[in-house]
Amino acid sequence: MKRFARCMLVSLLMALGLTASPAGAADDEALVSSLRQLNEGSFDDKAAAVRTIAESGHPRAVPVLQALLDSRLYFRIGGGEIVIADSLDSGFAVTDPLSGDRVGEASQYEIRRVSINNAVRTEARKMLALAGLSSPDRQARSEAVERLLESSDPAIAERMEGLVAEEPVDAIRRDMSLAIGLARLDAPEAAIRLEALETLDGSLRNRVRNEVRRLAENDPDPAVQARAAEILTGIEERRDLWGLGEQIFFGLSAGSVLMLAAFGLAITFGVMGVINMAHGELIMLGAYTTYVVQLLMPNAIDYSLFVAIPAAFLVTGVFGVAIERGVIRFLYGRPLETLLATFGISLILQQLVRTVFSPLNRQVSTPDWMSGAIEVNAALSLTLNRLYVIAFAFLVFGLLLLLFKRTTLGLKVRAVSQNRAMARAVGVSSSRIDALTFGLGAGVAGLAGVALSQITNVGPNMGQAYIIDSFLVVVFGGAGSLWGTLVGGLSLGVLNKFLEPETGAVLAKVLVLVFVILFIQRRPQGLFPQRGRAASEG
Amino acid sequence: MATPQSSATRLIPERPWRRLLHGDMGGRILLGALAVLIVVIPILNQGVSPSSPFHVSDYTVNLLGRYLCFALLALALDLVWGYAGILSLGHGAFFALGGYAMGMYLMRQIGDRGVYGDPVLPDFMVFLGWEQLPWFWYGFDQFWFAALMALLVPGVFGFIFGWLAFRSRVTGVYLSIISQAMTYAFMLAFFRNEMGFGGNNGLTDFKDILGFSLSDPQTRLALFVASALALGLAYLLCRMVVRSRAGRVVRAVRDAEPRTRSLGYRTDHYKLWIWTLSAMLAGVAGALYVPQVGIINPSEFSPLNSIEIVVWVAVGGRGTLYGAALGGALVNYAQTLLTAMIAELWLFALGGLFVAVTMFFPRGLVGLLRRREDRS
Amino acid sequence: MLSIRKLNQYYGESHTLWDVDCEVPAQGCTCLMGRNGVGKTTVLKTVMGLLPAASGEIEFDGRRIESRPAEQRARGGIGYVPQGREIFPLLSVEENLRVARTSVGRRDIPTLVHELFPVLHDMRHRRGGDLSGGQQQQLAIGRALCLEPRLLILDEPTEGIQPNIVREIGEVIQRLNRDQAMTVLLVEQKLPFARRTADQFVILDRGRSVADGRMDELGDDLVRRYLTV
Amino acid sequence: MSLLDRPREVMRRDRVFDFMMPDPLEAGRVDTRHGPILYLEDITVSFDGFRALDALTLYIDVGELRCIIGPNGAGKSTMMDVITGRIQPDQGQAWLGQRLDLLRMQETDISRAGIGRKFQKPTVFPEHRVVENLELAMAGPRGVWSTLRQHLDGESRDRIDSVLTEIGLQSAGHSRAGQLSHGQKQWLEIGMLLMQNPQVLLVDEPVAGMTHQEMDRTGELLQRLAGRHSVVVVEHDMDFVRSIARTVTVLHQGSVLAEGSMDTVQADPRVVEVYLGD
Amino acid sequence: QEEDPIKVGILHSLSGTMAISETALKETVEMLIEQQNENGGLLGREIEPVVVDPASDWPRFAEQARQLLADDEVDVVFGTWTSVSRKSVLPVFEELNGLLFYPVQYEGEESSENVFYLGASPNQQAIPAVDYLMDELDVERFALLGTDYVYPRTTNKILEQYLMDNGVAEEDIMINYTPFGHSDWQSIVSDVRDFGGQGEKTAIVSTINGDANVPFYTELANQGVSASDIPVVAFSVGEQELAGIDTEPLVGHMSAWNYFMSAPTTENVEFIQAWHEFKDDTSTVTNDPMEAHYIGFNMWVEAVRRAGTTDVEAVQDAIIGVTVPNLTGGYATMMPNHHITKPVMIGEIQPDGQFSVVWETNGEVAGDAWSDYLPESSDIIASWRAPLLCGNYNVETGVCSGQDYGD
Ligand SMILES: Nc1ncnc2c1ncn2[C@@H]1O[C@H](COP(=O)(O)OP(=O)(O)OP(=O)(O)O)[C@@H](O)[C@H]1O
Ligand SMILES: Nc1ncnc2c1ncn2[C@@H]1O[C@H](COP(=O)(O)OP(=O)(O)OP(=O)(O)O)[C@@H](O)[C@H]1O
Ligand SMILES: CC(C)C[C@H](N)C(=O)O
Ligand SMILES: [Mg+2]
Ligand SMILES: [Mg+2]
Repeated sequence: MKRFARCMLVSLLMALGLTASPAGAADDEALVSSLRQLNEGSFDDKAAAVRTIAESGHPRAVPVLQALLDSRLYFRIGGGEIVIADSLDSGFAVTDPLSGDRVGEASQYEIRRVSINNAVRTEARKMLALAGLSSPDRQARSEAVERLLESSDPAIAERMEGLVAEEPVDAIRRDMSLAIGLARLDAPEAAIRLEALETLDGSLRNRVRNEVRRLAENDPDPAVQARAAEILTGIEERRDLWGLGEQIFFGLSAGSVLMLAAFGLAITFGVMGVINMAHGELIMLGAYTTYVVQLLMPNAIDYSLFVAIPAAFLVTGVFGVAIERGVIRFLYGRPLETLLATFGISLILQQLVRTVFSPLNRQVSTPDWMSGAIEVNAALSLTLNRLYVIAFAFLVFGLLLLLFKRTTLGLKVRAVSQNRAMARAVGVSSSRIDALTFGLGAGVAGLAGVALSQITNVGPNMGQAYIIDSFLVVVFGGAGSLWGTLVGGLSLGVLNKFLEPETGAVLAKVLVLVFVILFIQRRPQGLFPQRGRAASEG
Repeated sequence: MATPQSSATRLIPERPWRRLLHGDMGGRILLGALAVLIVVIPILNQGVSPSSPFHVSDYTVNLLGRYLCFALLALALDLVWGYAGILSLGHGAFFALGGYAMGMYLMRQIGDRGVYGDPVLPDFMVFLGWEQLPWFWYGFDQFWFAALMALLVPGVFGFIFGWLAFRSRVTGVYLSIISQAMTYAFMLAFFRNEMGFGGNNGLTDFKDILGFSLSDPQTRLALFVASALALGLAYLLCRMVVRSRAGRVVRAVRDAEPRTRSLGYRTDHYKLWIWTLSAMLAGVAGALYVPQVGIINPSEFSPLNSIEIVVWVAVGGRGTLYGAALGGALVNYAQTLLTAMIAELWLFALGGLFVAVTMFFPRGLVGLLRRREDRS
Repeated sequence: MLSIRKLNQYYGESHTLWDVDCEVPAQGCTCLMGRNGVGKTTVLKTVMGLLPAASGEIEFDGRRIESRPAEQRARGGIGYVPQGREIFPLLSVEENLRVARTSVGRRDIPTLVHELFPVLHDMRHRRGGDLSGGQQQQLAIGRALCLEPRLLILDEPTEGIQPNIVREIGEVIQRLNRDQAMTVLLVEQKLPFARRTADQFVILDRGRSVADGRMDELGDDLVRRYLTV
Repeated sequence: MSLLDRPREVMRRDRVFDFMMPDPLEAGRVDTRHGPILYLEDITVSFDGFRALDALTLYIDVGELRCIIGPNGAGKSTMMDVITGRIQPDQGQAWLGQRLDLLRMQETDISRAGIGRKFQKPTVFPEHRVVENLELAMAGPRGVWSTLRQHLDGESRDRIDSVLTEIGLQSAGHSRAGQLSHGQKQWLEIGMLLMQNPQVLLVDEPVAGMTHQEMDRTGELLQRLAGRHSVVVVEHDMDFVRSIARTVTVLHQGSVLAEGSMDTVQADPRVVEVYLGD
Repeated sequence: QEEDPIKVGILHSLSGTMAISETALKETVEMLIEQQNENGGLLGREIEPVVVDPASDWPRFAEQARQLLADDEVDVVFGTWTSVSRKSVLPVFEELNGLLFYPVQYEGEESSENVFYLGASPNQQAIPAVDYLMDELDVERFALLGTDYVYPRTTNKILEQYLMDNGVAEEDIMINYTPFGHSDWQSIVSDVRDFGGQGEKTAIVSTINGDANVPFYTELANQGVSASDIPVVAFSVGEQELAGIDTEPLVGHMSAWNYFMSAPTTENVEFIQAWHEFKDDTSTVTNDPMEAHYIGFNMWVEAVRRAGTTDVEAVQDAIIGVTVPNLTGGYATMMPNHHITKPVMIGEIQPDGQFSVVWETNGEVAGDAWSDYLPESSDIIASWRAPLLCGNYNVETGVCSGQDYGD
């Protein structure tokens, strides 16, 4: 997606002849020497070279800078000749920077990347943004303005002033005037500053706030200072409000991770009563399935999750069924012993993954449509991966609820778990139900694994990190209640996120644990208890 | 004429403290083995020349001493899990608390031999810039005080936790999970440097105990003997407890708590009592363990450790006391062996062992040995 | 309908049933009798498949079933009302019935059940475990009927049930016998009820079948020998 | 409400370690100078709106043998739950003798104050041997410390033996209670009640699952106990009730429908309609 | 006797939480031993590795250290990663007089006669990194994020002192600690964004350990914190850690190390090729602690050669001053305080998970056992050369404290 946009931008720029003069030999030479400077000079020289290239107006300037930013600019060891290289399965495809033509291949021992640092990168971005300002593509323009806003200076503002009138898109125009306003805050005349201040009112941007604060604190003109202070209060107030929203979002997101991790356990442990210590490892298997799926379809990462979700469900489900058939079914009626056996299984699974996939973390890529954030406004942006995880958690919850309410499976599972012998005597095939349910619980754990692979490590230890929290959530919510798991997970997540800023992450976690311990004293059966005579029949 | 007593009432011991080991083959073997160890190991270690095949190295003595601590810990857990039916997933916390109490004493014993040479403050405190000893470190320069605390601190924490949990009738898995939460909370809290227990690195660098150097083989041997004695005594104590009527009440609580209550027994008192007792035994195990390994840090609180204790008991045989002790020692021995022999594969072996034991020897290893029930 | 031949059964090492023979003729009601602890419940559980038979044959409807799992026997037409009710305590009354009903692929509750035990309808949303003892017993019978069994096994079904309903249960058994051609195997301690309801008897003593015959042949001497303490 | 009560009210959870409370056993025998030993007045219990007990009022005299009958679900077991402290009623009063307010006592204290119960569904300690079950039920101190030191003297042994004989389980004395058949468990429950030797016996369906002869034995047993003890029997077996009954109370829908001798009750058309059938 | 192989103990976790980091180190030592054997062994004897798995369990480290030294009678041990594990084996090594080569950067404040510290001490990593931030990037505000344990705490303490000495105001330093394996970084990243959004140039100094890094960087990327806004410089994130992260959005964030896989020297290329061959996988990476083992192993080999024996005292004596080439074109020398000299480099993350060096010290820096920036330790020095022979000598009071296991 991004890459596509970039290509568009580049080709459009070229088509429009943004760069006026036709490419001549002299230009080429200048570019080549700048390119050399990119490789050989100090980082300051490199930054200067970037500027020179951008200002040269050479038609290849934009693609070369883009390649530099994308770390695709290499030099040949020995000659020092600059090329653009794209990695292939083995080695690289080499392109000539001047012509853009493919000129052959090179091995990893022949070329080296042109090294740049953040300063150079920042410079290159700024240059590209400047070029993008007059792009016909709306997206490109908006990104360019956005970028320049953070570093707007009088020169840039001047540039924008020329463009703002013609800008057809409202939002972009607004941002442009913001940038202009920001630049004018340094104007010597108080009136202009005051006027500029007005254009800034209402914006929640960091930079705006900082600049306004600067004026509010030490503008020589009292009127400006007062107005700035007023605007600043407004900004701060609104930012605080949005900050609260952000905190709730964080809480929900943390909670949805908890509940997703706990759903599988709510089934195997809550409903079936199996203390499944291997639950975390099933989550891990789900995550590794995602990894394998991405390995198998390296060119379609964007769609890999749609394959990974059913695949993980199946793989872990099958593991679950195998565990149930192989071990757990011999242990019904001895629920505590399942702890021992599943603990053994968890050790085996961990080591299995270590042996097969190495003990290192595996890299699972995030599809483009899941990375980044939705910017609600400058003060609140919701990270997409978290947003999707929240949605996914609720989706899984809904499906499970439906499954348990709408089919007889739920009924049979509960019957079996309450009285195995009698369930069989009324015709329920307990072994089938057990295998199915455990498989389902395991499969749901696998789904959690897919989701977790998008926000955290995929490694042999990942299961360990979630097992305790999962048990805690299930017990807090009340074993055997999906609703309990939902409410339990979300409330613990939110609680944690509200404590964290006050106490720090470590203490917050301790406090949440203590809270749960004390809460269980109050409600010994969790949030959604199963009450009744049976529980106390003696 | 006295009524002819049915043979059945003879099953109930006359006085719990008399003929303690009556019908307890496993216990006799265990105590016998301990007695033999106490006598033989020092001889083999000190009296036999190192080149002889019968020589027991200092390393082995140390290892054995630690297994005995684990056995004691397993015994403590069996008391609550096997007899009172309370599955604690947090017993490691009591063990660690006992260990910390002892560690604090050992820390104070370092005196000015520490890295920074402060006569009072342990190194980590100097390093964190603490000016004076926090109040809860007072008294730990006295061995008797530390020993008492190794009993009391786990006891008090056990009591508070149990008091809260049992009076609100938190039972079953709910109790298990909150006990796990408890040890987890302890772990996180002890990780914090501000707590004053050395943070992640914990307490280490011990020099001597009661004036004897910890690196001295004789001290090691003494600690080993102390562990063996502690295990033996604890076994007898537990045995007495489970043979007493109180022990039968506790088992009744395990099987049918409401019914026990309806007979007039305050089941919460019984649970609290046995839980606290067990916590204290675990504390003793921890206190003996720390000088033998030379370090105590928050990872002893990690929930995984507590789960492992449960596994030892289950492997050994739950509800038999001596089985638990055996499990504690054996599983750890297996780990020592396996981690050295098949470093890459040992988890497979250990995991497989756990699965196999549950499936094929539901009553643990001692289930293999015992043909007939001999509960008392 | 059901014949049991040379059935042996063990609890661990203790031999509980010794070569038990028992014949339950179709559409009749046979009462299995004996003192406490002689093994009546054990026989029923073995027939139902909840306990494995060590040796012997169990033939139901002309087919050997001793190696079939319990759920297949249930779906094959054997309904079981256990001693001690054994309802699903946390399921509602209706769910208790529906569990059984789904095994025959239906969702509705047979009208017969609500007719017999109106209380089950009134309390359909209450948890099974909250019911009173007698109500639970009714629920257990209703649940077995939901399977529309051809053979109904009842283990002391009148225990804890109020007299008028006990009588009704007796009548129902006879009606089921007659109208629905259901065969009934009954364990009952209460002699009057047994006499009233059953037409065959089998007596068990210390794990062995010691006598059988038509109900009206059950004389005082048999009763004295096997049924009194 | 006094100042002292208030914190107690706040602190009150269903479990309080009130070490402070006087031990009801030590506090002397139940005060029955004014007649009845058990007072239930206006007891109402409801579950989610359903009234299991509805303003139930009942008095049991010292040494009385009272039979309680009534349709399934009439509230008989619930009544026992209230008396033994398992259920807190919504309203009403329950006293043991003059002094002990049952509603303010814990289940364990009620038991120790002298109310014993046999449950409708036999509940024994399955992993304990039969003799151990009896031993646990035996009257005596219930504290941790005392049970820790207690030993079984000859007298107690004799007592266990005699009860064992009484309930016909001599030969099963050493087997685990979980292995007993249903009927044997019923007997064991009765045996435990005997061991407890309480002042008030609440017996819920004692003869379920028993043969006629056993029933007669149970009847005799209960009649023997009455006089020294107060006995409340719930039973559906009319033959049995008839054989032992002096006063019969009929419960229906949570309150008393009729009370009197067996004959009067049997003749009551309402009782016939809801319970006995014709 | 001469025919007996020389035994090298390897004490790295192969299971448990630390396996992720330590497994590669175990294999590195195995590879080095293999190479040494191919070149004729040492002193004409074969070298034999003895591998155990302490399973990320600290007391087990001590147990197995004892086993290696007492039972297997190894001549030297390469191992441990975390400071806790080092601290837990330290008394064992001192008591049984063994040799331990410790390959990881650590918080300093230690010098034992029996341990050789091959990783960076704070003055070889943290201080130069902060210098770079202040001098080259003009950073004015610092967010010190760390996992809650000793290494980050110590490092941050040193840094805080150092920054304040350099005129950074207290409110421009933000310190935050998280538990091990912390995976939910939303609020913290958001706080840092706020902290960094006040106008002054801000950087994050990360001592976040191990598994917590992946979610941390992921969150940074998702909240749009790029290296040009708020750069991160990390002390525990190397090539191996990056292998589990999608590095595309992280380009430009930095690490401070003494070695990067991208170092363009022939020694390094050979080392990498050997490693790839050994692992039979051309995609595995090398990292700083591996280089540390490489250096340490060669130093030990050289010291044994010089001493002509593997005898502990002799090696201890011979090794001080031993100089071997490192992999980045310089030399490492074992200093009398048992720390070595190392170059310090800052690398920026590249899209392929490698680092490109953007800054480097002039020549090597000697490791300082006792930090000069902490008041408690500024007077302490260590030297294991006669006449001092002390790991903990207070130049003010003239007292040598700490060790008494030594003899
Ligand atoms: N789970 C068990 N383990 C061992 N023995 C058992 C078990 N269940 C029952 N028994 C024994 O088997 C014998 C037969 O028991 P069963 O329950 O079949 O008797 P029953 O004839 O149904 O008696 P009741 O009339 O009292 O219900 C009894 O002696 C009993 O003690
Ligand atoms: N916890 C509860 N929740 C809801 N309803 C309950 C609960 N406990 C009892 N009930 C209801 O209260 C009523 C009285 O029950 P109780 O057990 O006291 O009846 P009973 O008189 O003992 O009947 P039976 O003779 O059948 O044993 C019944 O309808 C029962 O369903
Ligand atoms: C920073 C870490 C990778 C190593 C450090 N020595 C520690 O204490 O654990
Ligand atoms: Mg029976
Ligand atoms: Mg009842």
